[in-house]
Amino acid sequence: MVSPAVAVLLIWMIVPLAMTIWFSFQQYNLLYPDRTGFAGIENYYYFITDFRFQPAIWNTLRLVLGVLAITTIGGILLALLLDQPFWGQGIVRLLVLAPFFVMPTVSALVWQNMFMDPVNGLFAHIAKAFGGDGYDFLGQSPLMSIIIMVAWQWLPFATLILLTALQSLDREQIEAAEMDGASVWSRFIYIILPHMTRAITVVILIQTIFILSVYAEILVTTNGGPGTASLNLPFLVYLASIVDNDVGMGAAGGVIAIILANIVAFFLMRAIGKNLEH
Amino acid sequence: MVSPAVAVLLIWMIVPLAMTIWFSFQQYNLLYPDRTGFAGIENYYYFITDFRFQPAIWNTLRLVLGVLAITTIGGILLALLLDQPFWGQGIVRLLVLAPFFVMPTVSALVWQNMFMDPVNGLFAHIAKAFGGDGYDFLGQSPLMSIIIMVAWQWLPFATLILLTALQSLDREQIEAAEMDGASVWSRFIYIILPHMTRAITVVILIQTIFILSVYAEILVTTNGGPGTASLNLPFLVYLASIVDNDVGMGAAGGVIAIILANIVAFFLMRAIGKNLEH
Amino acid sequence: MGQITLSKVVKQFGEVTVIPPLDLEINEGEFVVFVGPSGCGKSTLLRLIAGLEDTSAGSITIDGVNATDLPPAKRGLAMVFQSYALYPHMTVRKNIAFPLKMAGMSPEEQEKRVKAAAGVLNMNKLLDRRPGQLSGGQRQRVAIGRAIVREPKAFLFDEPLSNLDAALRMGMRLEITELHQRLKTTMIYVTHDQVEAMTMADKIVVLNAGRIEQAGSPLELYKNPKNIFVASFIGSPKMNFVGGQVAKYHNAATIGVRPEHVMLSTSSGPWKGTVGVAEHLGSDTFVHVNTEEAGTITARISGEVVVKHGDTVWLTPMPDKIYRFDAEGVAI
Amino acid sequence: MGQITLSKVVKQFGEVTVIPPLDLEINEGEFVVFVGPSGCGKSTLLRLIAGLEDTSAGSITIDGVNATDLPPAKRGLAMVFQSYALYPHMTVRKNIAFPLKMAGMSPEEQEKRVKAAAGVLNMNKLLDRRPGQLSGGQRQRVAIGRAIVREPKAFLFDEPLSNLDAALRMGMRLEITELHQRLKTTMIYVTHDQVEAMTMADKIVVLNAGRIEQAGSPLELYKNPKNIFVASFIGSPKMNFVGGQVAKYHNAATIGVRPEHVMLSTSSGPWKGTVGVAEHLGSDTFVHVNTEEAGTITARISGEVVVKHGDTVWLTPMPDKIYRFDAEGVAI
Repeated sequence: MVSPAVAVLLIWMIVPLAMTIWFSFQQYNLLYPDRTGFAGIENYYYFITDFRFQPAIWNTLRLVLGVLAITTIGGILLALLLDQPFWGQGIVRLLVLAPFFVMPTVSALVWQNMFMDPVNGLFAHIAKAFGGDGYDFLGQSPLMSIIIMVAWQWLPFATLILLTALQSLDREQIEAAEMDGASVWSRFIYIILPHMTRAITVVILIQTIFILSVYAEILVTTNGGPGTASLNLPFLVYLASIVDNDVGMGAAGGVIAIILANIVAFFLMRAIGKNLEH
Repeated sequence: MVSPAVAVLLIWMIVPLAMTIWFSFQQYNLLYPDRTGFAGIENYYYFITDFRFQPAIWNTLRLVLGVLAITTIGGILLALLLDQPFWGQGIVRLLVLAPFFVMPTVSALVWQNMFMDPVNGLFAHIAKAFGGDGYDFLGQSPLMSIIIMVAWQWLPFATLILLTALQSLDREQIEAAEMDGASVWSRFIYIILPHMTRAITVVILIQTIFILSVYAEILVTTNGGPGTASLNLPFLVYLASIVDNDVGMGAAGGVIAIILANIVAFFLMRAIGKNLEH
Repeated sequence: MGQITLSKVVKQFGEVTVIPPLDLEINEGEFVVFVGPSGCGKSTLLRLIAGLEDTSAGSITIDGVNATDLPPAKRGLAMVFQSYALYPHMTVRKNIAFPLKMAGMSPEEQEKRVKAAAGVLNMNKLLDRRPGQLSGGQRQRVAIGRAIVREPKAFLFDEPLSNLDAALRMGMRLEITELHQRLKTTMIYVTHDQVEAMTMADKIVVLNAGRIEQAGSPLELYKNPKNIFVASFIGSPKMNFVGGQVAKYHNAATIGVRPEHVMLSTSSGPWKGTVGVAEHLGSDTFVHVNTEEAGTITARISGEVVVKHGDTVWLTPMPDKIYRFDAEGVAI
Repeated sequence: MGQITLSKVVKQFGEVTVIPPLDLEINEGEFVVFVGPSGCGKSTLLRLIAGLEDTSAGSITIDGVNATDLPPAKRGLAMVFQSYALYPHMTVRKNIAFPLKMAGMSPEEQEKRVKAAAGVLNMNKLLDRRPGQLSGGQRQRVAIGRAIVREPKAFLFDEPLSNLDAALRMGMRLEITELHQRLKTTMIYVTHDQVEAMTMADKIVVLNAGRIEQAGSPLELYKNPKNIFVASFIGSPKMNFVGGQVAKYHNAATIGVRPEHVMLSTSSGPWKGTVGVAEHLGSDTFVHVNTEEAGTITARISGEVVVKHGDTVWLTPMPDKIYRFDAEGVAI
């Protein structure tokens, strides 16, 4: 009973991937429908040698690492903070999660128009109040601006997972460390941080998967520019296939993106696998 | 020590939301920068009475419900299947997860050009092999096509969560039910399904949050069309703010979207809260 | 009803033989306890009888019917699991009624039987609670209730008391024994605790590595253990074993003497030693004495003798209570 | 070293007073056991001494120094937790060395002390494993090792054996007692199990609802319980209590007699009854007899008398072993 079902499953899951790979070796441009046939590694060659490819790869990495740094460190600090008993704990915990429920498009628009706008944005108003000048965030530091937007969206997720991990820490371990003479800092380094290792791994890997495919924020705000300053890999795939209408090249870019994502997926699977054993 | 930190936190989390609400009551169109000031509920009025608003709301709901139905039922079936011991279990489990690691843009392109294309798509080829005609999925049934794409992406997530829940079921409960004379079907209805209730809730709520903000797939494939046939709320917000350049109306749409998302968030928080207690 | 016969039953997991060919007869109305150290196969044996594991060879007969290939539900047995295995999302009432519902019984009849079982186990007030709201002892009782309503041919218990604390364990032990006296149904009970085996069983089956080392009444096993394994497993504190010269003198490779059969004197005796730890229980004292001749010997002293750490004492084993074992550990 | 004095110590959680003013003196080198039912405040009391909870009032003096407001680490005490509280991501070696590392000791000195502690507890081979790879008993030993290396003024044990199975519990009980004899350091031990208290303690402190019901040596508590609570808590099986006419005859509201002080006869005696359950332990038999005059009475019979369910027997309490209590439950 199991085998045919598994086979159907494999087809359902695998065929889209196989098709992508197949098309990535085909000539297939919607603007020149007569040019078809096997293209060899031509699509890959053109995609990789495109002047936008290198910046896109670097921007993708910068974006991922930047967001991870902010959300992981910020998430740990927030989790430690929210684990303390204080008045109004329930409401604060709820509010911390709020950004997670704002749609990426909306979030990007809010940041762009209401905070980062060099004339009417909140930051500009604050700068002016102190006698400074409005800073054109999206024009001058487009990638950093996008990192801030994405990090704002993902911080609640990181906080939630890390807080859950923190709350599963056996109180007696902390007490034992206290009796063993460990200071607050030692307890954090030797007991709390090692306990959270797995949760941190999960946060990093899951976020990586999603941040690798950040797209809406870029489209809504900078459109990848100025120049290639905020262009990342998914956006380049989009440009190649939709704007340039070259499906073959888009597929090649897609394959590269999938390989990149699967390297991450490999590690994620191992971490989740360990979790399931546990 | 805790209080000022909590205050800063609140500002960080809340100000973007507050700003959105504030702008939603302002006249603020980038095409007419001289018209500013308080707009009352005008933005809301125009957004809600826009001829595209009603279809967008209905499409959003259809999209969410359609994807949820496919992923939840499919996820339960897959989880039951993958929980059986069979040869090559590890690899199949890994492959099932594959779609989760494909970026939404790439996934949309693959489906559009390689499967659903009425001339060159795989489905068209299959139809022709049986003597049929190519069906223009995205033209004829745009929303259903998008539902299939999104469901394909989210099925692995649902499967993973439900499989994890299934594996946490105490074997002795199943054995007890077996001794109590329960058939396979009775065991599923009375023991397995109730055990998975919480996991199903989590799957439904988390997916709802993400599917409410589906956007890339629509932009890449149908652009909301034909007409308003595949237009959803986040896409309408995008159209209002970016294409029509009306930030005030976009903000009003954003607020409506946030309210919708927060109704869901409320239930999600309760479910997660219960999980944390547990 | 409730006569169970195992004939040449074998259980293998892959290459590993957990139970080599094994024969066992369980009589109607008997309270049989399978006892042994962890990994001895006692739970596997119970699961074979329940039908939760398939036998690799041999046959299981229940009330004269070959049940070897019957599914668990058709064997007419009820099981109480170690984890209790209550259905967490159902009330106690629904938990107990579940087997009846599965048997297609009418709601009125279900309710009647649930009430009856609740009465027997004194838990009428708990019927509308959920398992999560119950204490360990109460859960235990619900699990037994769910077994009772089916009116099975035999009850199977898999270490049912191992999750309870000391005081509760004693009480539940008594309750299960009383239940057996009332229902007179065959019961098969698995435990690693020899005290439970001794106090509850009509017949104890001592298992070791899947083999039956000895089967018999508690006092039979206590008085006439067949080998060192049984001798050391039954009785608390453990029997003292002495080898070497002392054993040779009794024409044995090893001799054993129980703590309650060692007399302690502050003046004379064959084994001289110093008191290590003295455990005062009030009614008795367990004295651990380090002797030159016989190593560390535990003696049980009733009542008032007061000895303390470091005292020099002399021990005398009661001559007619010395067990002798050969080099293979078999009783002579 | 290791003299601890509690003076008028009070602990409140919000509005709830867990421990009303309480005085207690723990002498140097003593093995003190706090025993009582769950919720009696015994663990809270231990945590107050450890410094893990703040006292609401009163003072705690350790070796003449007022330690009431000292943080746990400065009190020079070591604790063994119920869950063992080992650090799961560190090897056994690092677990044991952790307090030394925190004290800034050199790696060589750390290693020397870890080796010494491992030698004492016979676990040299486990040093490179992680807690997850150890059995319950081994974890217990590591937790004790981590306490030993600090050479504390006193050891605090919080129900350390409650997660072990019956056989292991007996062994570890003995080991801890032997450890105390070797180190001669003050030990404070919390348990709900009166057998542990009786066998290990120099001094037992019986707690009930935060109050000390009685403190004294095990035999003192066994022989002269101050009230019904202590009388029923100490001794196994529990003391039999009889009220009504029988007690009035002895000029008391309630009389108590221990199972080991009830004589059973098949011919005559003051209390006639039928045997309910008879638990055969081999060395003894506990017989539960339903009598008309005195309700259900448990009697302990040594050796060979064979009685079974339904037999009619007569019971006689030993006249000089009858405890008398007044209407408030206080011993007369």
